[in-house]
Amino acid sequence: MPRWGMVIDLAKCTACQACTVACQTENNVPCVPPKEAARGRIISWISVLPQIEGEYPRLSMRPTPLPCVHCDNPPCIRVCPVQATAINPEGVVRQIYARCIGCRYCTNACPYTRRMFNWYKPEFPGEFTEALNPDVSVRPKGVVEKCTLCHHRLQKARDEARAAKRELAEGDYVPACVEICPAGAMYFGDLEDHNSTVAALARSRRAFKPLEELGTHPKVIYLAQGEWSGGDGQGPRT
Amino acid sequence: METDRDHAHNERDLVLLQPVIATRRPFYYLALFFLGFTSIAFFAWLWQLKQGLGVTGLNVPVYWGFYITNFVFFIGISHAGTLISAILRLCHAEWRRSITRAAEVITVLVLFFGVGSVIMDLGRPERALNVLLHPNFHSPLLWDVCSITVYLTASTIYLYLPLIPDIAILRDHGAKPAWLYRRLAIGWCASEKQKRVLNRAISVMAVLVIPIAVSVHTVVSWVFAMTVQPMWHSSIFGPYFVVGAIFSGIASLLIVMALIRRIYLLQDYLKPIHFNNLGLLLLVMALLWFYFTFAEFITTFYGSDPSHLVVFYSKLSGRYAVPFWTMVVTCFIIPVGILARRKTRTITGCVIASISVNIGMWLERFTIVVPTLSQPRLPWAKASYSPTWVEVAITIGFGATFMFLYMLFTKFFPIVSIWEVQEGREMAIPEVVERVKSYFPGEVLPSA
Amino acid sequence: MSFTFDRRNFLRFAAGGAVGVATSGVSLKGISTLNAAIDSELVRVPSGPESWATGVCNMCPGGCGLRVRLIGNRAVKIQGNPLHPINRGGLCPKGLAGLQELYHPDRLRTALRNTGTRDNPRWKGLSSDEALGLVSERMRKLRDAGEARSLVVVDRQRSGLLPRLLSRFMTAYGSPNYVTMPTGMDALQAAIYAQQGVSEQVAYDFSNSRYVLSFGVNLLEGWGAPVAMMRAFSRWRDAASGRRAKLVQIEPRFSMTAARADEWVPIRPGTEATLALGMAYVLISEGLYDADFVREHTFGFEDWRDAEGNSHTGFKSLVKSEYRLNDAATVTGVPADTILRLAREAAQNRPVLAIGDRHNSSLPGNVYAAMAVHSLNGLLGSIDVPGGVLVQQQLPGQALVSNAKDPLLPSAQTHVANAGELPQAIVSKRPYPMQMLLLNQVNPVFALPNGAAFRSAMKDVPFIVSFSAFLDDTAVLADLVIPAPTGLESWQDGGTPPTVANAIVSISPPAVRPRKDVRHPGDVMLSVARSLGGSLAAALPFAGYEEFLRNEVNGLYTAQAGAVFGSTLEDSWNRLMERSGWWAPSYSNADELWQQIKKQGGWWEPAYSHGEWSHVLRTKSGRFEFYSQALADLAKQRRRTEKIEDRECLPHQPTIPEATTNFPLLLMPVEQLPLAGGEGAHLPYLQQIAGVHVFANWDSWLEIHPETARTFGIGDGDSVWIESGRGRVQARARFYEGARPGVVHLPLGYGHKSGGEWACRGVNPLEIVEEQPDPVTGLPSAHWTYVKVYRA
Amino acid sequence: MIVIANRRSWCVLLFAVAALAVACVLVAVPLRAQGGGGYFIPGDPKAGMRSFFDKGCARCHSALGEGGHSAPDLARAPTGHLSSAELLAAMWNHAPEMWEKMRIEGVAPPKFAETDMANLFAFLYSVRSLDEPGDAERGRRLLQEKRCLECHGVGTEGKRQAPDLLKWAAYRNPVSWIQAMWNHAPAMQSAMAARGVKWPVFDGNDAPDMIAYIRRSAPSAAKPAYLRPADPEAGRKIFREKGCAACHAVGHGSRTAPDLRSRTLPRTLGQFAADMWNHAPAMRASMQARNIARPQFTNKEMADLIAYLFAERYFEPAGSAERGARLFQSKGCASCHRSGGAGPDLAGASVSPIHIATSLWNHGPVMFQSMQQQQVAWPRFQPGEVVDLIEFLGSKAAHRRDSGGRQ
Repeated sequence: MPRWGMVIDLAKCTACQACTVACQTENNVPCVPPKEAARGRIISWISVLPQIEGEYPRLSMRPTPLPCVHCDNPPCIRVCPVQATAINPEGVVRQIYARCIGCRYCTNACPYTRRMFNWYKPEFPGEFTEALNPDVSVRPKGVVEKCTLCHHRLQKARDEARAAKRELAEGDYVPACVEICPAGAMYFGDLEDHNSTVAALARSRRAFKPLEELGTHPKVIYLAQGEWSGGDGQGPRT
Repeated sequence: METDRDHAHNERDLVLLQPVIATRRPFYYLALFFLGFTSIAFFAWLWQLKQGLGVTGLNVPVYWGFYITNFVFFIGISHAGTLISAILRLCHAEWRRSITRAAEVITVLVLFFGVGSVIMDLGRPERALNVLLHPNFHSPLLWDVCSITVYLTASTIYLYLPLIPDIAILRDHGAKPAWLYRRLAIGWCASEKQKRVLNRAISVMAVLVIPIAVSVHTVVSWVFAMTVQPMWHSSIFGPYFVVGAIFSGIASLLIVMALIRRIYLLQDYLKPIHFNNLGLLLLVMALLWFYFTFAEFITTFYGSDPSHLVVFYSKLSGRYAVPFWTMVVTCFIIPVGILARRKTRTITGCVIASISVNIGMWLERFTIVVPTLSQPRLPWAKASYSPTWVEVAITIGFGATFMFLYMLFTKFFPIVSIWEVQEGREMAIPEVVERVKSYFPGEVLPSA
Repeated sequence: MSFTFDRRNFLRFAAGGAVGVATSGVSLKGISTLNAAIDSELVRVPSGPESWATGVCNMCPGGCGLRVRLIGNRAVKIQGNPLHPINRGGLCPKGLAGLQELYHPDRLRTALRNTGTRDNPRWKGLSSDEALGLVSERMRKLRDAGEARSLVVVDRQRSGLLPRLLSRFMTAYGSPNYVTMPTGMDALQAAIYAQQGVSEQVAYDFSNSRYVLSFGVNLLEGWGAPVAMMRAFSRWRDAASGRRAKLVQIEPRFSMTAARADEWVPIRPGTEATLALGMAYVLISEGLYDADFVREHTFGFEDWRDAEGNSHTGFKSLVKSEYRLNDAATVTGVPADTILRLAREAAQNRPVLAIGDRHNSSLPGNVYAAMAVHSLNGLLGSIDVPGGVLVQQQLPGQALVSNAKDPLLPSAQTHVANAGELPQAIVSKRPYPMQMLLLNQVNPVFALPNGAAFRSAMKDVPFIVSFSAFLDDTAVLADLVIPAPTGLESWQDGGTPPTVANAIVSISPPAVRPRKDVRHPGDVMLSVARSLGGSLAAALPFAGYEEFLRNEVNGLYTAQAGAVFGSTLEDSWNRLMERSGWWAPSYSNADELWQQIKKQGGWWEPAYSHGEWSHVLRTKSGRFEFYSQALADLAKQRRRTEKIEDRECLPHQPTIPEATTNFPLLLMPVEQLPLAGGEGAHLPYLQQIAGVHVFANWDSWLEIHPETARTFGIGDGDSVWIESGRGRVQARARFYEGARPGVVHLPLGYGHKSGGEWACRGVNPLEIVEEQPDPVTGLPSAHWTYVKVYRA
Repeated sequence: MIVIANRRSWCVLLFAVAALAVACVLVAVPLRAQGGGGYFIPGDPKAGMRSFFDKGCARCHSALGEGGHSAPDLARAPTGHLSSAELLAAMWNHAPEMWEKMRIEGVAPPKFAETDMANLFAFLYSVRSLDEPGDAERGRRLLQEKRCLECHGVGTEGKRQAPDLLKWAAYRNPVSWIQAMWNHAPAMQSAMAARGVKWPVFDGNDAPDMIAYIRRSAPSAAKPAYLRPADPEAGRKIFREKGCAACHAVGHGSRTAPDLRSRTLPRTLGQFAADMWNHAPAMRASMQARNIARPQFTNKEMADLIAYLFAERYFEPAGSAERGARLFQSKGCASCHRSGGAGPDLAGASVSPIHIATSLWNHGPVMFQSMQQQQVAWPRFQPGEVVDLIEFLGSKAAHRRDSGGRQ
């Protein structure tokens, strides 16, 4: 049984936010009108956190693309009163839109604030409806939604692999954000498979998990930025 | 063994039936006034249903605001009644007799608004029954559903049981609608057997209701404490909420008592001593509340967990400083200032303190719910939350509707328990004498 | 009436219960109806057969290849073309937002004709065919009247095949006035020309560089070929590449590039040249420079005597006398030991790239400063070596017209060379009055620092045609607007993007049926040529743009080199082969090439041969010129004198205007990737993500340091006026620790005046920036605007 | 202008020649092993390149600079020409070192199917035969040293007696250059003799270096002219038809001229061609002596010819089974690889370098481990030894099969 996970190399991330937009287009996430955006109603399953620290001229920034981290021990699932969110055997935390009552307890229990609520009926002005992806349902108002790791892509990849009578191989199933990353800073795969790229990277000395101290055991793992190490011929220092 | 004097008193107690029997014009005006707010709230809710929760001021990451504040607040007030009356009953505090009913009604009515607040807060209220269809017993919200349901049932029974003899009185006085009283009196004729059964039932319920009430507010607190969010995740929250609940409950009770006393001219039944006693209780709770608040904040401060400190400072000196310090003033400084002195612990004093406490306790709920949410662990946009007219309208509407329903109750049932007052007058005095005597060394009395 | 729990009571309760259940049953039904009603508000997404098409991204000049996912005839997703050498499957958010452009509600549905006045337009719809008729009629008249030269075409792209078509059209038509929009790289390009004599696009071998000194260039925020740049950045930090390259960002503001760099050097605004020359001082005085390269391939390093025997200052003595380490430190505000360290690091970590002067994609910097920076490349031998400064390969094929104009001499007497100087030419009627203006998907009124001048100059042109998908700030001033297709609904092509060395041609067929009555500008020009007949029809004998492209591909085939886009593996293979002299194409004739290009997205030249000095050093001396003889000639020509100062030909620190008491704050417009090039404000996807570092979206913001803000009594989130000598605009102040005290920043790309509600949010800083033509090129540059800021 | 016109005409000629080529095969290496014919290297070099990257070789190794840089560039090291057996020997001898490095880095040694290995061998073999772009500076010095510029000019430099070398600046392939020179060799030889210029000899990367310099000196970036992939089958025909076979042998005993399969001959195609040039006077003399017409080549013919020879050079001549048997004992193979031994009995398999290389990767790490435990040293082989061993194993296998058939 695979355990899907993602590794994001912060040294390579350029904070371009292609992941954000790729996710929106893939998953039929509507753009809220400007007025609502100003009120903090933007729905975004993966966003880049700027994380600026320090004072001029000693500043640092660690832009961090943050999707749902798909905790192995997710605080959101425990609190849902109607079992509208669950973690599947492959470690993907999913939301059942048809059951969700919209109490937003999960959004509050999530220490990463990575669950989004449909404040209104989703709007797709003009012909934007034409661009909707038929593989992903549009969410009604009043329910919580979140990153699914592009689960529909997994299903498709499985079907294709089955049709070709082979096992699912690394790279067959990749979420939209990882696929698009222009800097190649994102990796995706099976953490359980010790030979996979993600598993190897997750073992790296640069690897850390977001808010690890909370015991949520995220499956989105970051690689620290590292520093330039001068002309000593060594790789990135950790 | 009724004496004549008692009998005369008993006759005079019928003044308590007066509000049920006769209704004066101001009542209707007042009712209309309240209903006006109710209808605005209803309209606001319909609007919210149609548009979605976007019409509120909620946002990412402040997903909870007024509604959940109201929920906690209303559930808190519900402790007024049942808990206080049950404790007083079990302690044989004889001064309770004229106030228990008023308290219990608060409990039952306000619980609906507590539940209602949660319904308001749901994105898909029509799916609320999913909590029964797909219950997740890991969720503190489901514990809430259970405990509130039990609490509502228990406190309704607890309200109803002592009502039966009074309903019978109403029935016997031919109060209309007669069928209602006939049915509700379920054949009460004050026989010894019935009295015995009733008294036992009330005692059992009183014992039952206390743990249920404590559990309810503990569980409400757990809705927050069971998450890992900064300044929610705290083991003190259970008792802290219970204390706060009783605190605001007593305050609400005091306000309601003062109103009843004033409107229905029940100075004889709700005497300064009642206010004094409840005032003292309120004082104790204020001190307890402060103790808990202090403990909570000092622990956070010394723990210095950065994510907690962010919330901590947002309350002490940041964006939420105004509500926070208003809360400290209204929950502690004002009530303690007024109630600690014998001279100011008058009825007016108590009412002022109580209003102040209720404002403060609402703010306390608010400063628990919102600051934590607006300072998430990961630095998102600095979110600010300010309610929209919808939330304000629904909040005011809830208050108004509560008042209206409370008024309505007084129009159907005596708000001071007639039979209990009578019983107290008839039986309690000797009983108390006996009891007090039994505290001291001396002759061994034959058991009663 | 006894209180018993008897049978009757029981029945009564039971009956009551039944009624209760029934009512709740009814209400349950109501609830489920309500539930269904809410859910049915939703858009049902129709399914259909899935297919994939290739595409070429035209959201910026970055030249990425696309893969478009189609469901039926709906485009539902844009992804990167994994075979495309620029982006290799990656894509920036701007490219992704192309989908919203396709289905945008504000797009023009039909051609529009202005029947009112320019100031007060009244738009009348007409079919594209009618519009086309109008254009050809106008052009015929103009040509018949012998005023063909007074037609001006302003083009969007600089590379690719459409410019070829347009310039060929113009040549055949008889007008020299084919111009493109100025870009931020113009000053840099001029410096390269001055020092290397190369007028092709400069290219940088980023991915093989080991040490990159960016003098305020917003490398990661939409500059050059954005995705290629991000990929290079990623490679710098890839463990597999062996060693991590260092990126040093020298810039007053803590930009996203500065944030992502390995080192950020905050510098006093405008003193980049001094820092570069200060580093040169260190390199020279410590003997760290590439002595071989300097000896063999440079000119003007040592003091020298010309043919007449006049002595001239060499770069070395200039630097040694004027840019001593401590002086440089004082001027730039960068500590001397930092300058020393940077210079030493650079010398030890070659190949080094020095890029600058400070500019972003729409505002060029100063030529002398750019020369100062480029001199570092010369000193460190980074010219045409792997990891150094390269020269873009020319596309093979039948280029009839050379687009390469002398970048130092835009204003020739015979024609206009650049859209930036068009207003001046129109208003002054020099070299002659312009009769007709044809704007190909450009928005100069919004995007140029002299946009206001452009706007008023347009009034002096009798007939203006705009190809535009939206009724934007410029199109709204035209007489005729022909709706242009967006990227996915027409034949698309792209050339080599800026900063990339290898020649690339991307071509893609339409992915979806056109949404509106759109016409590809290429098709329009071809049919105009047909209807005008004669030499024009002969020069462009193509039925449509597709046929034109097909013909260009024949040209690629005859070049007998390069390869169709393939996997990295195939590219490696082809590169291996070509480097050792073998060419193993995947096609055996032009037809196969065409089919493969359509399928795979394009053709490119995977190999680059380094060190072809005669090609990359085409100055008078055939060497890299620290002392630019081209500049000397230019100055002599301009001033008609033989006496010029050495300073005019050597890199130096340009003078910086001082702040005044009235306008105490320096305004530096900044660029964000989502709205790079001033484009993209009409797309919600991009509006949502712009300004993430200050948590702003959908609106302009004024970045201001908290200390500075407090001095002027401004709070975070306050609405403020930003006023310069030219005017004032309003925006919301955002405290930003990364803004240098005394400097404020407004983002570019906001504040359209036309083009739909979404595009018109925020303010355009170009409305208040002071226009300062560059002393050498005369191009508009706008880096020195002092403002005051006060609460609105 | 003349230069350009000339270049163009050369290009036209070149394209005409190229167009004739059946161009679905690459460089010296035919891809379609199944296509019949006897001179094909089994395996597809392009697929081999994929294996090179996919199997993780490229994480450390590079091939002409493409790939990792922590281990030797397999296109350059070792410097000499390697046949398939020699490739195997090199791989075998370094295997334990590689495995140790992999173990430290936590990388599992890759497993190969036999076709993968064949492809990989084909890739390594062909990439090793490619010439590297030259060093222009060195090329310039060489042009002086070899006294080319005493007749030829390069742009403004040099003399004008012979054609300006920029005329051929478009030629990217050293083979094209050598071919052009070869055809004019007699004329040049006499011109040189007249001036007392020594016949220039091109060693190592000399030719590419000089070409690089000439290209660099061309007035603008010359439109490159490449050679199309060559066809060894055609090369074999040329070898026969042009009369090469009259003197030269290809691995079948010695004739009057050198054996063209000799491993002392250069590694790359260009150097091989240059070698031909180097010996041009000697060959001419020898031909004249035997009254053989000196063959002329088009550049395609030259390429095909060399391709054929390189295809031949991939294989080693047969070894000696007897020597192999001795080696099997002396290297200690026999102590485990026998019936009932710790290792599998090696009899019964068809043995080829590719087969051994495949087994080396698939089973080697385990074998190495158990050898370490038993404190047996990893045997190292000289290239010739591998061939002998293969011969021995083959014969042994044949023997077993025969006896098995009888039972």
